[in-house]
Amino acid sequence: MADDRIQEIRDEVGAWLDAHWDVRRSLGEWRELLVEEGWAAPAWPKAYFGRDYNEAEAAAVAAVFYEKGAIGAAQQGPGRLASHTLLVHGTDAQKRRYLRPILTGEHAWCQLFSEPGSGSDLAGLTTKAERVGDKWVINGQKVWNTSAHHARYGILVARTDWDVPKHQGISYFVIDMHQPGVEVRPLRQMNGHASFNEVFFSDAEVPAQDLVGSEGEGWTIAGTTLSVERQGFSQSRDGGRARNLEGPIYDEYRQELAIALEPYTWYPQREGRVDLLFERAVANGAIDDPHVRQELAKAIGLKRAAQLAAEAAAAKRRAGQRVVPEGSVGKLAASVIARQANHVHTLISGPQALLAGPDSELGGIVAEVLLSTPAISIAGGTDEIQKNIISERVLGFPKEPRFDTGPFRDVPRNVSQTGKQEG
Amino acid sequence: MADDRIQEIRDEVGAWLDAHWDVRRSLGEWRELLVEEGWAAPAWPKAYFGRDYNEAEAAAVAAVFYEKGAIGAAQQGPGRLASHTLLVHGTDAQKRRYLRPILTGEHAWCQLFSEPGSGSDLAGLTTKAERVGDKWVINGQKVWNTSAHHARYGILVARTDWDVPKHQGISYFVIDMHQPGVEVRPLRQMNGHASFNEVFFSDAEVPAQDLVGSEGEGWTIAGTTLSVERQGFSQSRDGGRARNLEGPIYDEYRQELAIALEPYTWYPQREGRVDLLFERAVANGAIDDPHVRQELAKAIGLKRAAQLAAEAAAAKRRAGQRVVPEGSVGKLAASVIARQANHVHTLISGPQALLAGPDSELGGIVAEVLLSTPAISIAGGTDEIQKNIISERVLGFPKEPRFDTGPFRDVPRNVSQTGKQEG
Amino acid sequence: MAFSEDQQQFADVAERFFGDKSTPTEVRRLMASDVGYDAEVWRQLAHEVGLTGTHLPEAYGGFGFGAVELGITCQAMGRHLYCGPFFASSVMAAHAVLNNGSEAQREALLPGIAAGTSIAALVLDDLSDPARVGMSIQADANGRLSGAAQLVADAHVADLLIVAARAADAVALFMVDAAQPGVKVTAQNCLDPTRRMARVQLDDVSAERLGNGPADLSLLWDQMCTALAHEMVGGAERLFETTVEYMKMRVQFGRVIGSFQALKHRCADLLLELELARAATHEAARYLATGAGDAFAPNLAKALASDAYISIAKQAIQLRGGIGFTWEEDTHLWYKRAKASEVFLGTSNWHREEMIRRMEVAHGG
Amino acid sequence: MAFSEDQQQFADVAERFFGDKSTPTEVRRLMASDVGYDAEVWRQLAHEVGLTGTHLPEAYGGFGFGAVELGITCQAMGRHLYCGPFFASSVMAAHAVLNNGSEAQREALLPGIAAGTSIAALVLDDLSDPARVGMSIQADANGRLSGAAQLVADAHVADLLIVAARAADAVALFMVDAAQPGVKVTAQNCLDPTRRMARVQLDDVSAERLGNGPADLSLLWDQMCTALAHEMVGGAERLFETTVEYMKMRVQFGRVIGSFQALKHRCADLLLELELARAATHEAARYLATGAGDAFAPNLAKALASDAYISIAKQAIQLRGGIGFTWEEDTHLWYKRAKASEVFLGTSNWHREEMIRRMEVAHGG
Repeated sequence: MADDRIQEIRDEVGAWLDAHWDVRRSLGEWRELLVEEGWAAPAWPKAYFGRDYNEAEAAAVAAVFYEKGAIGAAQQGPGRLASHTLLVHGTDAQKRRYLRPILTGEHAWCQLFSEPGSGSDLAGLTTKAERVGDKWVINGQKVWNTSAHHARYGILVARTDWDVPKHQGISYFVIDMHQPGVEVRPLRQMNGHASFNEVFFSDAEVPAQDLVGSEGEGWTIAGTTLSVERQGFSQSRDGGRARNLEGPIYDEYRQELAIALEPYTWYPQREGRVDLLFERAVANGAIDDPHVRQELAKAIGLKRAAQLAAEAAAAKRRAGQRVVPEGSVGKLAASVIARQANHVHTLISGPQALLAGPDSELGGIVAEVLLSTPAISIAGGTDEIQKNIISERVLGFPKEPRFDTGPFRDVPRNVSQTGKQEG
Repeated sequence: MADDRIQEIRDEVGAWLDAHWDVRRSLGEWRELLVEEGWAAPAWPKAYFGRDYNEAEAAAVAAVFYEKGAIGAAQQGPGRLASHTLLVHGTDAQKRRYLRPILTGEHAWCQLFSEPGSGSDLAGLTTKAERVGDKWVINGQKVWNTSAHHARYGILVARTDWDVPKHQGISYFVIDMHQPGVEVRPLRQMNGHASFNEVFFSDAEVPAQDLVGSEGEGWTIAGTTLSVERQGFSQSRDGGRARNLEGPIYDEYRQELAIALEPYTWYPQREGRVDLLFERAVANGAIDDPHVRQELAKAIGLKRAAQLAAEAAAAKRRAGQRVVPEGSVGKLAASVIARQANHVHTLISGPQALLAGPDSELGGIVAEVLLSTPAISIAGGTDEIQKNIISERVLGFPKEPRFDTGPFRDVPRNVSQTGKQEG
Repeated sequence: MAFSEDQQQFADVAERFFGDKSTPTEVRRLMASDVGYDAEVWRQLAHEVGLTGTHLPEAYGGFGFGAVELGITCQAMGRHLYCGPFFASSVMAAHAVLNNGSEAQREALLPGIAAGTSIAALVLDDLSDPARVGMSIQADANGRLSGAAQLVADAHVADLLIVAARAADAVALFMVDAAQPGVKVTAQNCLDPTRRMARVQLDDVSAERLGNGPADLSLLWDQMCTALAHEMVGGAERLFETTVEYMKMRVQFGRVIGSFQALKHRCADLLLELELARAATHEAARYLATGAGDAFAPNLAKALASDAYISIAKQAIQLRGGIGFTWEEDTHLWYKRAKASEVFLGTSNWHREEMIRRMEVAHGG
Repeated sequence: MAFSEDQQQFADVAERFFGDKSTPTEVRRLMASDVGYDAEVWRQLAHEVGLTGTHLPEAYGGFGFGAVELGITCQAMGRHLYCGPFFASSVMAAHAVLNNGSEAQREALLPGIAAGTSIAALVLDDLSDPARVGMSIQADANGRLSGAAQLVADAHVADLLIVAARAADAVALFMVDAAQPGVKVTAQNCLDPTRRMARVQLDDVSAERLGNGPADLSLLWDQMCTALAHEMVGGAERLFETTVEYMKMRVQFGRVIGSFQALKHRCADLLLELELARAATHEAARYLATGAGDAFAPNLAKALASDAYISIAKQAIQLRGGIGFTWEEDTHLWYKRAKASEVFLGTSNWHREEMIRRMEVAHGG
């Protein structure tokens, strides 16, 4: 039964693509067509540009697109977070207004959650949203905002009530980034890249109708966004196929991708590039050093074991068995691996590790590894947070004692240099 | 001035020893004489068998004893703790009664502080002392009581009030170990040694006059005992001299020492025996293994650096400079060193580490190292407690939040298998 | 990969059997005994549950299972510190016969091992590196053996010895009747009394060579290490579980010690080590069963399992405080097994070196 | 040993000077500059405070202090990431001249170095192991040099090069006027821009040999490593201090993060590493100053200082969270110095290997 249905879908989308896919179209024109027909997001509701397909059905559509080399909807990361969140929590008007340009790629989005004063403790945010007439007035600062300098809109969490416990006083907004009260600055990292932004709000405005969900419901809604983020973007990529094909529309597509992926170019280095270690050691003779061999084996072994553990967890999940939340374990493993890889790259380089830039080892890749791995144990939830999660949710140990359960106004915040509270 | 006084003392004790020291005396007879003359404990008050000497003066006396090969007062560890505590907190009657046989060696003592349910949290003890007429009736269990099976008396802390915060409800006693309500059992360790005891009290009795200090003052008084313990016993040893001399009194002395030191024979193994590593590696050829060389250098380097750090701290202290409480740092270092030494001994032994007993590596010493080092990071304050001390007292971080400040009766205690509280 | 339903059922049977028969009380009794195992439990293991032939072909009276199921058996044994000659006989000696024996030799030897009626021991004169095996035992021109091995698992209860000895052409394997004169077996004093080692002295004893070729020590070592890694993972996971339980029960300063963040995070680190070791160990079994995967899989398994077991054993004592160092507490039983297994069949650094050597071979080929 | 009163005073002067002149703002300005140092601060360092000659004999215009005081200077520089050719000129090159130069050569070269008017660089064609020095630069029969070194500290600002080159009899040291044709110096792109490296190419340049004997690279290496270890300990202690301060200010979940036990304990571990590194480093200086102690003292110092600096640098970022990874925060300045120093003059494992080698020498003798 199910297989018949899948084949039916495959046939339908195949026939449609045969009739419509044309590499000489413009990307925008093509995507408008996709949206009209529901192929841009077949798993979305029919009411909102989709076809109400289930996961397997949507996957069948994607497979046929892949086979035919056809380009799908725009895949900008923050846009994906925004659209999924709006689909669940947005008003009809919000969905009608914002979803379509996300799918077509007309609008890039950004995520405005983290703040300098609230890193691991996201709910400790202090950006204010005050209701003035039919608008919300926003003041404060956000940070780690990928692509904010390209974004037309942002999804924003801000504090609307300071007299309730911290999770209860937060609201969720869509904000227009093209307005005077919004300033976006690039945020440079220690490895020289500036893949994030800081965003400053000075009396920026949000119309009342752009509150998402109810006032004070922001933490719950942010949870939806974060759970989409945790699922990752791997399924939504095109597997590299369309990137390598010839034709005008592909050129346009590659340009779009280049902009969208630019912030992520150093991410492989952040993971330590274990893949390069053995070849490098063989190439420069470090492989003959018994100590290098030991440390190399540790790096390669950890990486391999982590892959195997992830595969084992996936297989168990498929088999319907209970699985340790291996997301956290895997993330911890990634930190251990990256640190060890940094160490081994250093040993292999020897004094050559003194150099950086295009003339240095592997055109600067190794230097970038040495300066990027410290991020892996911080970004996307620090190791410390992962260890809390593992020890509490997996091992069942008691939670940390809380000191922030009262009205947020009274919760201690950063101590400034002069001993006063910040924020 | 000071030098004149020291010389005067040296002359006096030298002349006295020339006149009285005689290797044909019995040890008991000799020590009685020492006590009479105040030479057994010259730093103690004149009123209690001493001479009111300051530290330098007492050291001068010890030096002359050493030079002449003369034996001093008995040095049993727990007896030393008891006597110092009684000197500070005891009644006149207690001092008159208990101190002299400690000095002469007639009475061995034991320390009755730790309990199965209160390890790091000593003040969480639950051994009860109830006042009945002119006696205290003791019920409960103690553990880690070195030499309790030889001891005539014990210094005991027990709870006398359950309705005040935990530190306030403890009292300090001298208890006669030779009574029906006291049962001493050897406590075997994982390395096969039984250098400690467990002591069980079932309606054991303490006469009212053997309460030390006031009721409820026990925690403060125990602090005195523990601070003496932390100073260690190194200064009070004879440096091995008298142990190696010929004569009847030395034979008796060696017997006494053998009994007193028996519980400590495995202590060097507990520290990992770094001193043996290099020679062993050279002897069996493991020194040619590059990995062994690395690990060996780590062990030897850590040990050396820890010695240097301790010397630097001592020199600074002598120079009147501020010093990190290097006791805790040194204790942590000892754990790191012992663990590394265990690892290197294992590498050097290879499969020979499968064996134990007299026919195994170095007559069983290596096997004993492998089974003893886990104790170093526990005994005398766990690593975790040392890290609390370092982070709070040295680095100035906030203390752990407390959950045990109310009346002791209400403080949570161990959860038994059935989910009920123990104790 | 997840276990199949059959494999899961098999694991449940093994876990129940050893959980029932190899309690800490029983382990302590056997540690103190002369022979070190219980003959009746061995009989049940062999006859009622049939585990002694888990991985031996049905033709020889085994279950016909593979390395994965053998791993399951070993993991359950490791969890419960099973004391008995299983590892010596069914793992070490049986694999040697399977790998190198002629059909006639397999038929002669394996059914007894599978049935548990014959206990075999594998005599290796070096337990640290297969390349060093055969230095101390020689076969003369008539195939008679002389020499000694210091550390032979369970030789004191074996009726059959499989001996690696240097023959004229190569290091080969020989079968030796343990009861003949000239064979002298002396029980050793073991750091880990739950697996006994004995000294085997051979003085011009008669022997029959297994097959004609050289001993396939490389394959044998992989098989033994993979089984041992399962044992170690089993022991590590059990010790980790009891430690976590203890930390939920033990109260200090008015809190269960499992609420102290430094200890919580340490346990998270240990869980990570354990998960990685487990994944690598199961992969090694799959590699042996299918031939697909990295040639270094058994080395990675032994290295990670060993390191994880040692880490967990140390912390299992530390987190229990003084109690963890007592004889009365069971922790030291696993600690001793962890330490003994660390040096048995190659230390972690030997296995890491071997990983790289194998990568070089693959890279060069 | 504790510092003497004079030494403590000296340390206070150095600390004040660098704390004042080498602020993070200034370090960032110099990192971005072409030459990488400030000539006016260099002048003050040399003329007003006189540190460039800390350890050089008074006869050559120095203070006449020893390795302990040089260590004090380096430790203060390391604390504040001083950017300038001190290490290249006063430590590396000056020691080479002191060790190997004839009296006339010392008199010719050292006063300029001590006064800071001459900046010297030591050209070593290998920075990982003294035994590998001299492979790439040769002296011909006329004492003219040809060859190249990739990584020469501060050669781009040096007027004098001290070059280790292979002569007919041995690896020897030579003095070379950097201004002559045939000397080509190219600034490199450095991972740690607070200490610049340059490529030096020598093409048949005229040179004068220092002394007659072979280069005493073993002593020179010990001297350089001991000074470097002081720099590293200085950097590590400063970074540790600022991290602890940050942890007392930063609040998450309503608590300063310095109240979380896992982080408190981590800092205790780091303090231990730092204390051991400091003790070993000061001992290395005493060893050089007095000749008493273990010959491996400089190796132990470099190994422990390097490991501690790396540990602290990693945690200094981690404990600051995302902020610690930004360019704006100063942490990465020290992190980069730590990483660069790790591979400069031998990694920790090289130094540990050397420790054992020296113990074997002592044991054999």
